[in-house]
Amino acid sequence: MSIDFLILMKSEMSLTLIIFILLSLKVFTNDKNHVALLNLTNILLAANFVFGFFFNASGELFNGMFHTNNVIALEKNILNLGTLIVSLQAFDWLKNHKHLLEFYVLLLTTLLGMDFMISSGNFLMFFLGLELSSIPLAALANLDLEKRKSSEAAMKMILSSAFASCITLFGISLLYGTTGTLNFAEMPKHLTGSELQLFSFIFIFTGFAFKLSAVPFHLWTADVYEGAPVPVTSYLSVISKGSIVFIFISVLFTLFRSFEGMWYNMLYLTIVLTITIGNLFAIRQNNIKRFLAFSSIAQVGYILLGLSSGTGAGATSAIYFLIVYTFSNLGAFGVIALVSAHAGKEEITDYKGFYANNPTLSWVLTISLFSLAGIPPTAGFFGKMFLVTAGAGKGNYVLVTIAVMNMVVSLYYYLRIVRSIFMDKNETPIAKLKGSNSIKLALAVCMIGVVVTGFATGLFENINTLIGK
Amino acid sequence: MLSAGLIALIPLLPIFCFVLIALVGKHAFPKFCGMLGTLSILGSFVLSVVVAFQYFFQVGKVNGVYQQLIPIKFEWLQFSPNVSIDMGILLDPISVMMILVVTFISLMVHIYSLGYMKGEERYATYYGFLGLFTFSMLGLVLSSNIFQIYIFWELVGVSSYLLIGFYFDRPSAVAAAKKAFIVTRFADLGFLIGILILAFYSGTLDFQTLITRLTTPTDQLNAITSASFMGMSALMWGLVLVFIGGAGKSAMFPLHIWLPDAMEGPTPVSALIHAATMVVAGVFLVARLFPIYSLSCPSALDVVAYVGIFSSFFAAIIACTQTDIKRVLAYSTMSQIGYMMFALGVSGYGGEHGLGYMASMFHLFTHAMFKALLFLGAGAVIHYVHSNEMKDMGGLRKLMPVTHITFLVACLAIAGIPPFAGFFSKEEILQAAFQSNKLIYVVAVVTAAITAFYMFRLYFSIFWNKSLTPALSKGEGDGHVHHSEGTVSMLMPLVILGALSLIAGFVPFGKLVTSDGKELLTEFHIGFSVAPVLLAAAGIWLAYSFYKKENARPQNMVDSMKRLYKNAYNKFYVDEIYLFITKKVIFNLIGRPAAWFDRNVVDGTMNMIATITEKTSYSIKALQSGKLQQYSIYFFSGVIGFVLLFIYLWK
Amino acid sequence: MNLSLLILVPLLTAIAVLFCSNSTQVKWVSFIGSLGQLGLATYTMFAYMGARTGGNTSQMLFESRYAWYPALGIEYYVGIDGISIAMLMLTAIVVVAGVLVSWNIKRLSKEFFFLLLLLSVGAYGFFISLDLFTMFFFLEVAVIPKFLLIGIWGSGKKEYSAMKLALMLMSGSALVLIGLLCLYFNTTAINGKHTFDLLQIAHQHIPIEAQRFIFPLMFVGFGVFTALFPFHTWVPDGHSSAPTAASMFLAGISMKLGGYGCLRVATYLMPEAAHEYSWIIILLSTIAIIYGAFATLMQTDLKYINAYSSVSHCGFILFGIGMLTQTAITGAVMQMVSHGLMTALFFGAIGMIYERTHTRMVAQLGGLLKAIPFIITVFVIAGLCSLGLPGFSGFVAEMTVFMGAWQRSGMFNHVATVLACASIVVTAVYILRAVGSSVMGPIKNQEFVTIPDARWNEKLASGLLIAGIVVIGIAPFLLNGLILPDTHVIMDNISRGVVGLK
Amino acid sequence: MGIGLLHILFVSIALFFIGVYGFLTRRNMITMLMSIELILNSININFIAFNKFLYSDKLDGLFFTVFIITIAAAEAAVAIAIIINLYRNYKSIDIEDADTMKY
Repeated sequence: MSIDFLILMKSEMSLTLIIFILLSLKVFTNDKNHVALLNLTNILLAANFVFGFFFNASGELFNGMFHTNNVIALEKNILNLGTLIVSLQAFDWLKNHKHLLEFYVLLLTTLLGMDFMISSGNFLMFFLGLELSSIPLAALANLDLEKRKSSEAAMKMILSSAFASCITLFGISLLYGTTGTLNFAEMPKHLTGSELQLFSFIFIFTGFAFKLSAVPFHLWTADVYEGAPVPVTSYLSVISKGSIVFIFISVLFTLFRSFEGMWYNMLYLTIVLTITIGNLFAIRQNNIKRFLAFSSIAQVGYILLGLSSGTGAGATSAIYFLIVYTFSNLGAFGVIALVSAHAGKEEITDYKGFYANNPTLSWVLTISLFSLAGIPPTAGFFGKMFLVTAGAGKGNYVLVTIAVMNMVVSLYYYLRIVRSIFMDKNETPIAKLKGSNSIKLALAVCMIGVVVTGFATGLFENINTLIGK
Repeated sequence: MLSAGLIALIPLLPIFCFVLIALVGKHAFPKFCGMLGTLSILGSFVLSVVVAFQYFFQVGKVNGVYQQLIPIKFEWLQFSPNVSIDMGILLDPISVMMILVVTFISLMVHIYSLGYMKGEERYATYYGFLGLFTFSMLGLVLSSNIFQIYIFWELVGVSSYLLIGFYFDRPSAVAAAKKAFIVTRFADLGFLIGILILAFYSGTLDFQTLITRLTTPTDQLNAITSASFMGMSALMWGLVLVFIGGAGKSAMFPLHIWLPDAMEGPTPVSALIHAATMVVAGVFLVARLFPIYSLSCPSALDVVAYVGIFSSFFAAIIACTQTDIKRVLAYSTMSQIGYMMFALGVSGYGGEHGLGYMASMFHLFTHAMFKALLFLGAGAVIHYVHSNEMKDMGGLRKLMPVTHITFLVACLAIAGIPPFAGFFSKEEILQAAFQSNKLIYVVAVVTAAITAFYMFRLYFSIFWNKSLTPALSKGEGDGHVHHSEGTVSMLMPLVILGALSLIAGFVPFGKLVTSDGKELLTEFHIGFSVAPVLLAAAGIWLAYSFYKKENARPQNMVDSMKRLYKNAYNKFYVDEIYLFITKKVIFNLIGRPAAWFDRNVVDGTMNMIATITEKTSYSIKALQSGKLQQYSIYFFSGVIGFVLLFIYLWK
Repeated sequence: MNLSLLILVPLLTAIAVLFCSNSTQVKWVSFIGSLGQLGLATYTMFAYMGARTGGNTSQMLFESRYAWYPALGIEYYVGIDGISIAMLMLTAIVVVAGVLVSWNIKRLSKEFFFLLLLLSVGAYGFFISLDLFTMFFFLEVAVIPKFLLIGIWGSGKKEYSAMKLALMLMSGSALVLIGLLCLYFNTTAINGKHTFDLLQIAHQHIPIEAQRFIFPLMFVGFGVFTALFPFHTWVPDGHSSAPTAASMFLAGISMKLGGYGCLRVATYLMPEAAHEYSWIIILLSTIAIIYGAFATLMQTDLKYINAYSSVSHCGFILFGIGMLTQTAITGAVMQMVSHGLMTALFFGAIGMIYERTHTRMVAQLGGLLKAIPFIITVFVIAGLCSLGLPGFSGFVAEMTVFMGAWQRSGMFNHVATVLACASIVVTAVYILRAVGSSVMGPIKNQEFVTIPDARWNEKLASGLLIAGIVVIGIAPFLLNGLILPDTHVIMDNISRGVVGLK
Repeated sequence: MGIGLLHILFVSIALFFIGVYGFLTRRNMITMLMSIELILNSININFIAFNKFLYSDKLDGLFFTVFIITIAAAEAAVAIAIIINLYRNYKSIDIEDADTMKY
């Protein structure tokens, strides 16, 4: 039992360990050497990531409240990798930041929460994981304490996510009332499709939609992304969102499979709205973070499109896309983090003539944006293709058409930034930036990921086989 | 007997010469290019003579009928197993006659140009283009496939374009070249569609097969005659459209407008292309397809006849009023080709009925000689006077004796005075017309008289009239004394052509070139010739009285029919009508609206889609108001909306 | 013969370019790489012809496949037939010429050549793909480099044009994508897996109801690339703003992607729908031909003239495909090759003129024949080819299209053919106008007297393109023999599907 | 007839909507936070009621309630901390004032 316990919860264990190490560092040392501390943390996170590949087992604990298997291990690895990259990218920002350790403790706590959430086999565990991952995030958003935008973002985040949690919880409570269980494994047996159950399902669904920032539950996203510090934004947009997608997959595919007819329609509407509204808002943004917020909203639409298929291929594509999305979005955010940390500029107009002094960074940003837009040969192309293919499997070509045509709209605004970088003239372009090695490493990892993932066919196949099991 | 390789060399020598000049000669040995070109064409000419001799007297005739021989043929472009463009050589009386004419005139022009074009900056290019033209023309007449003829047809057109535009820094030359190309291109469109129609129904592009299928009762013939469109049978359409192609090249009304302008090119070129060879391509084309016209669709042949006679008459009238000597010659060319055309038009197929055909070919042959001579002579005059205008000339007979005599011979020939070449061919044409259509005959005779008049008007104005033009007498004082009549290379062709204009009429054409290949014995009615010759003589006399000495009679005449004169002088405003149609109607009513439509409507729609997207984006921005409670309201109404929608409405 | 080399060589060249230290190296590396690719393409052609004469009658040669995403039935699957060979040769020649005319690119030359080569990778890959997914992948690879090429190195309102081009082409490929997915899910599943395999789909029968829906998507999608009316408006803006080499690539290669797709994917796989919709295709392409020609009449900028004429000429491609007779389809393929070479030459010549005179306005040029005879000769040759002069490739292609079109009976088709034929007259008018006023006549600007004539690289580039044009023009049986068996295969599929056609 | 499940559910629903109404209309952030608590309490009541009336053999609902209360406390703590920090920057805890980021 005990060894099982250790192995099954190894991811959570190792994260907890890191959190404790960091906390004890905070308590027992008075070290002002931020660089060393950051390097140590990064090494720990890297070790955590590598560790994630070993000793994977499947099984469940606590009467099915916690369960894990290879897919979940993979998902946790994706999150670990994302966190590692975010952490590497945060280097330049954190180097001079007062609350370095708090950042990490909060960050890793949320990661821990996500791990629990993904592994949850029970609504209680799910709820705990969800809250554990979202409450510290709000605090993280407020990490630039003296910035108005930062505190506003945090406030918006905590209040709206509390509200959303309430709605979800209300749904869960009704569901509990109709089924008498909170266990994922048992619940489907009790799902009769009564109106109250549908009510509660919609409430739960909207909770997920909120977290995923699907339209019309997305409105907090842009403000929070804009106000939060760049690493937090990137974390929010990739890891936080990713974890929700992972649990959403199992919630939809296993728990509420019997409501498929309904949630397909709900997804249909949500996808159309999300992609369209996301794109329409993204078109005229000038703050690059806000812009990426809307772009990530649109991206979620595509993930949901993949999920809407309700098949293993859909789940595979969604997970695959999240890997790709991690690389591409973090690639873009890495450059933005660098620019923000060194030049303090976050407007798209600031990027005019960026290529003049920073060719490499420009290419990184450009390739990441291309990947987001789904342009081959970047991995984003494959990710999008698979999602759309999965979505088309349902035979709803209206939806596919809307999604695909929106890809063109999205191309417009991605290219707008590329245009600023390469073509627009600027009297005072951003000077040559010298990033730290860790941020360079992060960007390199992202670029390799963006370029290679699409051709590494084994990855997709493996996920597919895992899901198939 | 006939060596295929040698025959192939006839057209290939000039094109080799062209390629050599274009790639190497222009830079390496520009001075020698003229000689090179002349030698190559001499080779072609000699070969043609050999071939002609062999064909006419040794191998061509089987059982008293000249055969169509195909020494070379290879598949050039296959469309389908049955339909393909073949490159081949078809030898029959007309093509053999044509290669003789083409190589000969071309040789004369090459020699003439050695002197005429000496010192030109683009001397080498000129010879290159001449080679290209000769190749195309020879290819055209030797074609064994209707599409092959179209290919060379186009090539001839472009060489003509290049040569007319030879003096490319003169805007008028550029415009003329463009006009010539576009007008003939427009006509070629007819030709092309005609080919498509004929090929579609007959299922072949090969001349022999095509003619066989469309003249003997076969399925194809049934199909093509029974299909009709707008009241005309498909065959009629096809043939008329092909004729339009021919009419364009041969400057028949109303597609003649390019020919006078084409005189912007160097004069030897006018002699070669726009008088003797290329412009008769249309006649040749009709002659080539003559069995189909004649046997299967006589009404198409009527079109040919009437267009021919009208053009002939029309051009003759205009020619009387022109003052630019080359233009006069151009209109006379048009008139003479009209002659050939209507001769074909009134002809029947085979035997006695084929007189018109034979006459037409005969006239083509003789006309090539004397018209080339006229142009070369005119070229010599222009070379001497440095002007094209009649008013700058006069009294040149003393200064240019050789030119004078040869020009006179040519004029007599074209006027149809016996025993010059033109007399015989013209007489037979008139005879053919007399046999079949009296109206055409009458007009033709009148035209012959007018021809005599304007040719001698030209002759007298150049060589007699004013004793010496003021410009020239002044010129002599200014040290232009060295001005001689021209080099030997220029005079030699004149003399040769003059001699031929004298004797070409005695060629026994009826034995050689007939519609069905059989011998056609023509009887010579002295009585029949009286009227035309007298009329021609009257025309000459009139010209004599008007233009021998400077006098007021022409002016009086002009005044007496002012209106006609003005119209004729302005070429009956055909150019203006075209200009109106193209510039005003096509440009303003089609081109400009199309361009506008494209920029504003089609492109505008695309831009509008973008604008609408952006506008929408702006108009919904208030959704994101920045106020948390509004967000929550949206959120909550989203929840309620979903509940209502998915639980109650969208089951 | 490993076809993947055709993708690898340009790709490796592109990567090698990134490691060059100065622009001279960049140029030479690109040149040698593209020349090597031309050699490789030529070798492929001979190997192909050798195999064919050796009696190999399989539809595609040198096939190689590799399961890319087996879960979705996606394969990397390449193979070639005569049509692909023709397109490969076209691409290889245009790429070499494009590299050569870009010899003087000073600004960001490394990036320029990299993108140029990347674009060519897309084209090569597209032409040899036999798997629809692979094909689509390469199709999109070939789009975005154009955006950057035009936007960074272009002239005029380049950002606008670049954006417009990228968006319109991407819309086209988006339609293709939708069609592709529909097609995929309408294939018969084997082991629960659908297929993207082109040949396999061709042998399966796509239900007519599905075809009715998919065909328009595919055809219009690919049609956008080939300037299908009314989706052609990216052409004038895109071409006119692009740098010379990009214009050459755009018109020479990129527009052919669409034509090839229309033929190979849309028509080949969905013959019944192609037959049902053929009147619409014919209508639209006839409009494109005529209207493009008339719109060209009004243009005053040389590049706009050629761009609009491309609309008109590419109309012939779609026209030929729409006519659905073997000859017409052969003609369409020929027109692709011919137009590719010819328009590349035209743009190349215009680029050379522009580089020297700094203007492209017809009214401001004049008499250039005296000043820069070589370039102008090239320009005139391109013009003559464009107006369909025998001896050049344009004539052969257009005539084949016309012959083929006329074989399709029906008054509507005949009238359309006559109208299409009529465009050659208009073509003559605008080409001669352009030639007449821009290169003939007296020299308008005294500055032009001293401008230098073509350099070796420009001569080589034009020579290469002219050689291609002339070889096809004089010996069309070579090209015809190459593609005829394969259009026959396509035709077979069409006539199997459509009873009563042919 | 005593107090049954429906009565309790009625109360909880009422609480829920009161909470939502409060959240949507109150401009003071602290009051909004209180509204959140109201909603959470309505959920707690739900859980307890369901547990007691329907599924009294297990204690799922009860435990859930305990965790909700705990989490609510944590949430409130963080929220109040954030609001305090916001007050430092904005000198206001009116929700309408915090709309720097919009559109």
